[in-house]
Amino acid sequence: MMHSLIQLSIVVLLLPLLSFVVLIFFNRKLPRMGDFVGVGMLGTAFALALYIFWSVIVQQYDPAFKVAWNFTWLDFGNVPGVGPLQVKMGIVIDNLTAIMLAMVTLISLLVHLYSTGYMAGDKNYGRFFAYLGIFTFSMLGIVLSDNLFSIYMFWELVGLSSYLLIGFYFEKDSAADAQKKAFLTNRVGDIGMWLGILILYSQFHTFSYDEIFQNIAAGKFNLSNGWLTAAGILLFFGCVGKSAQFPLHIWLPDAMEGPTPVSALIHAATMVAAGVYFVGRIFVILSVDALHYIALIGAVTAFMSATIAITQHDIKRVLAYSTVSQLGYMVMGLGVGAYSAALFHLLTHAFFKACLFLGSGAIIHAMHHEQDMRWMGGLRKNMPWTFATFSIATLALAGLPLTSGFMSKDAILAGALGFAATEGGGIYYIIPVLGFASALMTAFYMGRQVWLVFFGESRTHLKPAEEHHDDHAAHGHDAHGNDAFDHSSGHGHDAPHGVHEVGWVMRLPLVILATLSIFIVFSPDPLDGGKGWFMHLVPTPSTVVKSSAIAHEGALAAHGEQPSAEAVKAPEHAAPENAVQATTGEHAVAAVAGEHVAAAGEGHGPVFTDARQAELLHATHANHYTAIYLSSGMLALGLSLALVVYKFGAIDPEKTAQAIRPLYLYSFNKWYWDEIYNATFIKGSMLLSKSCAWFDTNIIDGFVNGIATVYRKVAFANGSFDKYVVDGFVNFTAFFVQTSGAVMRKIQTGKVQTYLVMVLLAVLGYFAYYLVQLMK
Amino acid sequence: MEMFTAIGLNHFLTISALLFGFGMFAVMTRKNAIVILMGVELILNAANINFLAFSKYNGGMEGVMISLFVIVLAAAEAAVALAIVINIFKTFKTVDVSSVDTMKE
Amino acid sequence: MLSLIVFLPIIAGLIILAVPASQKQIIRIVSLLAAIAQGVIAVLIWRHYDPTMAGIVAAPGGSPFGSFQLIERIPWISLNLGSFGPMTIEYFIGVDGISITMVILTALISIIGVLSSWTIQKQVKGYFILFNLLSTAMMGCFVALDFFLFYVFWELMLLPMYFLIGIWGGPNREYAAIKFFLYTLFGSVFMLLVMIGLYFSVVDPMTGNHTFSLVAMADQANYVKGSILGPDSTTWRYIAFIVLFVGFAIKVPMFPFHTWLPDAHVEAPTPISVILAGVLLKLGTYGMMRINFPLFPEVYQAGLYIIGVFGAINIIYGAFCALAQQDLKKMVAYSSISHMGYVLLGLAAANSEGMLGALYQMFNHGTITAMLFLLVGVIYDRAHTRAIDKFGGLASYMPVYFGVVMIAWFASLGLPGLSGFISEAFVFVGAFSAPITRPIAIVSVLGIVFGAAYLLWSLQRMFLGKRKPDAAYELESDGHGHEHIHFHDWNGKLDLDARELTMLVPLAIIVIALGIYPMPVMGMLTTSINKLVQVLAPVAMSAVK
Amino acid sequence: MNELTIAIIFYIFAAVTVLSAAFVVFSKNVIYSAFALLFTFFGVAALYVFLSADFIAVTQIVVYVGGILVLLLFGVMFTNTIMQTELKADVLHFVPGVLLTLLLIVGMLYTFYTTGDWMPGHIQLSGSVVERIGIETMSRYMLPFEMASIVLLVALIGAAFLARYDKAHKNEH
Repeated sequence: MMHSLIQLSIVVLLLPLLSFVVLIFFNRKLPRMGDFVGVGMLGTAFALALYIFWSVIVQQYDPAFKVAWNFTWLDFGNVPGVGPLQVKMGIVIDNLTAIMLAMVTLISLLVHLYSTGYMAGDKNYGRFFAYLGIFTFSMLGIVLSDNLFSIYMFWELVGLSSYLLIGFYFEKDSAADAQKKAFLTNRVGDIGMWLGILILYSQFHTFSYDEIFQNIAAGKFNLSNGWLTAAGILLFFGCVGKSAQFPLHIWLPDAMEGPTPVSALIHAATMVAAGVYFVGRIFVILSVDALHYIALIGAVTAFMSATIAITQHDIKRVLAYSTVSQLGYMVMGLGVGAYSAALFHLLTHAFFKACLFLGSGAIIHAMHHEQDMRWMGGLRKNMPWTFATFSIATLALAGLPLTSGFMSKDAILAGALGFAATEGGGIYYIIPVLGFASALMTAFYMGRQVWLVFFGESRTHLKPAEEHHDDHAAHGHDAHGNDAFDHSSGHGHDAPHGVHEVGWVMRLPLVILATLSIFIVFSPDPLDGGKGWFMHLVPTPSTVVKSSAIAHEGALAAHGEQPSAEAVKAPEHAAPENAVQATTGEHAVAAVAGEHVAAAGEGHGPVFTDARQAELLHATHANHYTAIYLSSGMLALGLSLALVVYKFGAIDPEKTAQAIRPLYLYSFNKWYWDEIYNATFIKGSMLLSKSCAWFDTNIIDGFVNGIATVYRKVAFANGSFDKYVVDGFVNFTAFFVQTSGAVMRKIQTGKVQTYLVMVLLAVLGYFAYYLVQLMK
Repeated sequence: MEMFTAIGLNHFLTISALLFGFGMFAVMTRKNAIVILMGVELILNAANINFLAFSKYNGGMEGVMISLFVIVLAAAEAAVALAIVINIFKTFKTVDVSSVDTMKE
Repeated sequence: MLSLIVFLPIIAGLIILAVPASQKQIIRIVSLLAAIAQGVIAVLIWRHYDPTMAGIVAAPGGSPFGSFQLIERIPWISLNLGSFGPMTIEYFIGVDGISITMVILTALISIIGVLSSWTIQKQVKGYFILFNLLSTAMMGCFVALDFFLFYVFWELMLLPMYFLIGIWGGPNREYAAIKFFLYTLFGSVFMLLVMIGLYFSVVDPMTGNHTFSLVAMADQANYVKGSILGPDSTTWRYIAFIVLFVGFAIKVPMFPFHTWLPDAHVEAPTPISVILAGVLLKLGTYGMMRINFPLFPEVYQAGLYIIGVFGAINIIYGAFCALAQQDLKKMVAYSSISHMGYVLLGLAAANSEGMLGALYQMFNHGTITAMLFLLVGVIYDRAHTRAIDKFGGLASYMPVYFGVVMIAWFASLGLPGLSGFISEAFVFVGAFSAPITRPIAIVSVLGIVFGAAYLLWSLQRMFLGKRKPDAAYELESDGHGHEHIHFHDWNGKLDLDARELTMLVPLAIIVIALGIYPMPVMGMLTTSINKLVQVLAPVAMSAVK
Repeated sequence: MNELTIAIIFYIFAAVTVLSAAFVVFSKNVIYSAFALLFTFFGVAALYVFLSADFIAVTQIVVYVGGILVLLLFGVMFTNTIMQTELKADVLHFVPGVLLTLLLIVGMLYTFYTTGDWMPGHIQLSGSVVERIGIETMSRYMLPFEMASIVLLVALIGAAFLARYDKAHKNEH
């Protein structure tokens, strides 16, 4: 029988799809191009999701809560060598799912709402909402699905919807390129993920998370552990693609070609979140090596994109790279084993990053699609609401205490420190170091951005005119006639006076999201997210990787036969108390340590059955306050640096840039990744394809035609032999007979006398003969 | 003188040879059908002379009888030949045998 | 019932013979009715098909009844060969899991083909007669259970195809037609030899005589010891397998033998391209599953790796070639080479997932590629060119067309939710699960990316961005700001018209529906596929039946 | 009468025969040829007499001069009176004809004179052979005699038939 929550979640899943179907077919026939359909559907979906959230999080408040349901999607019958084989699809709802469900629907709803203002008047207005619908649908699918196969399907669908939305202004070539780039880059990541799925399937002939975890825990993974690590890393590759981790991060900044609400959706709620969420899902099967790899990737990504963000001029690009950087944080967090912290950051980041993007959208909207921060400034007075919300979100991103961002980021950094400590220090400290460095830079570039945009005087008039026009030309298709202002005002020096605060449909989402960036929403203690409900309800699950599985085979043997829904419970049972205790400060640490020793002693107990995880947890909490102090220091440093540079002008950014030009260019050109890929992969495959085509037409087909030609030649020779020799002989006979006949015919004069002469000659001939005879 | 005064077989044979040659010449070369017929008569006469000469100097009657029959047949031949010539003349308006060569091809 | 579905088109062709050539509309309608009747029968067959009957080999006891369905078996030709004993060729048809889908596909594609032939103006009568002949031959190939009968239909297929390409084709049609004809003939000639060899090696357990029955041939127990292709003459069995394989691989077409396909497609008229890609290519892989592999399982087991490698080459090589094409139709042709590579890979996996994926991929490729070629035809009708670079920005001006194109293109690049994805996915699942083909699968996965690459690139160049300066159409702006495009000498409907929609929409619906819930088709296959895998399995495994 | 006289007479007749025969052959005028032929026949008849075949000589004169020659003359007149021009009958291939003829004559004479010597038998025909001809005709040569008569009859009827006046041809003119 189906749990009522499952039924609700199915409705939640299908509503956005319904809105897509309705809008894609009927948007022209509906009034207002049917935007109310999209908003209404999402509103309903959000209401239902909220109900699910309520009944799961608030009512149950059980870390181990989980309901699952699945159905047989494919039935392979009785497969030789395997036995009865089915592919099941299903839905699982646990705390994380419920939270994500609410978060995604909320942000999607807000983006819908916001778009009614931002996109108003666009000629494909209706289709835009349709795309938002399918985007939300596929993201919800990822959140809800309980097996690798369906998550892969929705994964690709997310790719499709991002393709559609990034290329929404497809008439602009840059947009068309960006959408293609995004899809292909994601595809590259996806094949990695797909291979990972294949590795797991080839062992267990199932896609379901629980069955796979169960089998691995039971040590049924017959390949070497290297394969398991490979599976983990390959699955992580999907995340690398979707969450724009290094080296596949290149698509995300280009994705800014899409309308700003889309950026908000992609960056905050749907696409990039999917990657981290997925890694969270498969966290338990990641081997230690895979985790190290993931942590490194995350750290590098965080650092690299932070350095890039410093020098960008486009307001959205700065935010884009900050997103990449934050995603790097989350991935790093997962890598270092700070599971809860990473997912917590995913949640908090979703809200304030959505707020930032919508805010920047408001600014761009108000500035008539001016995106270059160099020509902004002084908007503080014109757009107070935007200013307020934007700054709150900025501070959350920078990680100021009392904001949500502070708690989550701090937890991750603490985890990083603990990780380094656990792994025995040394080289492992590279990861926390990179983390803190990017924290510093984050504070700096966000401060820079806020300052350039909102403070100082308007610099609109500084903008070179023709570039201005180009800009307008480039955005010519963009939402026109929607804004109340006349375009001439866009050109003048008096731009800021023409700039007004956006309407309430665009203001409301900003406010809501800003409020959701305050610490109190998540935790009573502004300094410790660990006290919050999230960390409690989404504890770090116990790993099932074989190396550590030996320790508690008994435990698994105990519930090996339980239905799949129950399979992973046991470790989760273990986790919560653990988390709660651990988070209660110093004395708890000792307790944990003690229990950990005990755990090591008696094989399996209430705490982590995996020694390493227990140790990590211990170290993390040991380093909690260190992390706080350090990150706060970084924050202060970064912000003050920004102030020094852009307010007091103590350091001239231009001069600095000149001084360190190579570094500046390196950062400004995004470490030249696009150029590198363009030179290697794209050029390479183009060359390869050209050569393949050449090979095909000239070599293979040439060979075929060559054979044909040779054959024809031979046939021709044969034919001519036949014609001139064989046939020639026959013809010659005929010719001979004919000519000789013609000669003979001359004799046949028809004159009797001639004949008589002949006779006479014959007689004379006889005479001659006779005489010769006589001579002898 | 002896060989001239003593008339022998060879004298007759010589005459017949000459007649035969003339007749042959006529038959071969003359275009007029009638002259050809005359040539034929000459040939027949030459033959007759031979027959009679041989039968005289061998003392048999065969040559005499055959020459008699030859004369009879020559008469018949002449009649038929003349009739044919006249028909040819009716058809071709000429008795020129060289122009009468429809047998050709 | 099967005979009816096979010979309906021929009957239609005979009726058309009686119709004066000037009555084009009547001729078209007659053909359409025949095709639709075929479709109806196909649906009936589908409804009455019993998915629990395995097929592939005879039921225990040697009788095909109880294993195959809708069997019709009557002696057809029987000669007395003196010392060889009586030679009996049967009219023996029936369906099992691996042919039923192909029968349905053929019926479907035939309807589409007739509809899209509506625009043919040249020698309509001859065209439709040949068309119906072709459709009969294809259907016959899929239901024939007697090797000789199969061969007859197989050869019968060449003739109409040759003329349909050679007469109604493009500028270079003679070359393409002859190339197609020679290639396929080359393959089938050797098939004849193998067929004879098999005849003298196989004995029907029921009658004790030599037989052409594929059912009997599929059971290794029926091979006479010491005969030319008997169980003990390994060398000859290898040669026979290779020869047969090449014969079928040419049809697929497999990598070194594929060059006839692009030419044939580029020259052939749209409906013929649809038939060619939709059904004919499947005959190659169907032949492998029905004849080549079950008759020589041990050779097949030995050659798995090679088959897989060729599959991988097809996938990646085809994708690369497609990436380089300027002619849209040629690109689609190479894409179908690439997609048939998936089928080969799945067949090389030799397990149920792979085989199932392969067979399902055959069906899906049929529908998807039919869509692709129809869409190419649509734009070609309007613009009289297929050069990808001659367009640009079409999406704004032909929204409906663009929508269908999106479905077809993304189905072709294997987007989840569309049928292409599931088959490709299970091909990979199977190929990866089999240790032999695992490395090949790892390499072939790259094909997913390159497939996406050429499709998206062409999509961008044709539909996105703005009109190219040298585009094959003009822009004319009406009074109030809206722009419309105008094709030179095309006065039909700008966007898809009713006829084109009636062709494309059902296909699109099938593609989407089977992408979401494949069981309606897959359910019919599983039993047979499992049986096939069992038959093909190495002795150790098949002994366990 | 002595041998010399006989020889002279013989030579005269021989000369008449040969010369007239030559005239027959070589004259351009058919009429002249016909008349020259008359002399030839007479000469030949005379030679017959020398060969002691008096009956044959008489028959020769009666049949040839009285029959054949008249027939020929009729033919000449008949054909030539219709077309005035063609009284001349010219010769074709004169020189090769002459050569051939000479060759033939020389060949024959050579043969005659070299082929041994014609041994005259001891008995020669002498006196009149009329009686013996009658006997031979009625006894030994009965059948050839009858056949000759039949042939003569058939030939004459046939000739009459062939040469008869033809209406069809009349119409053609």
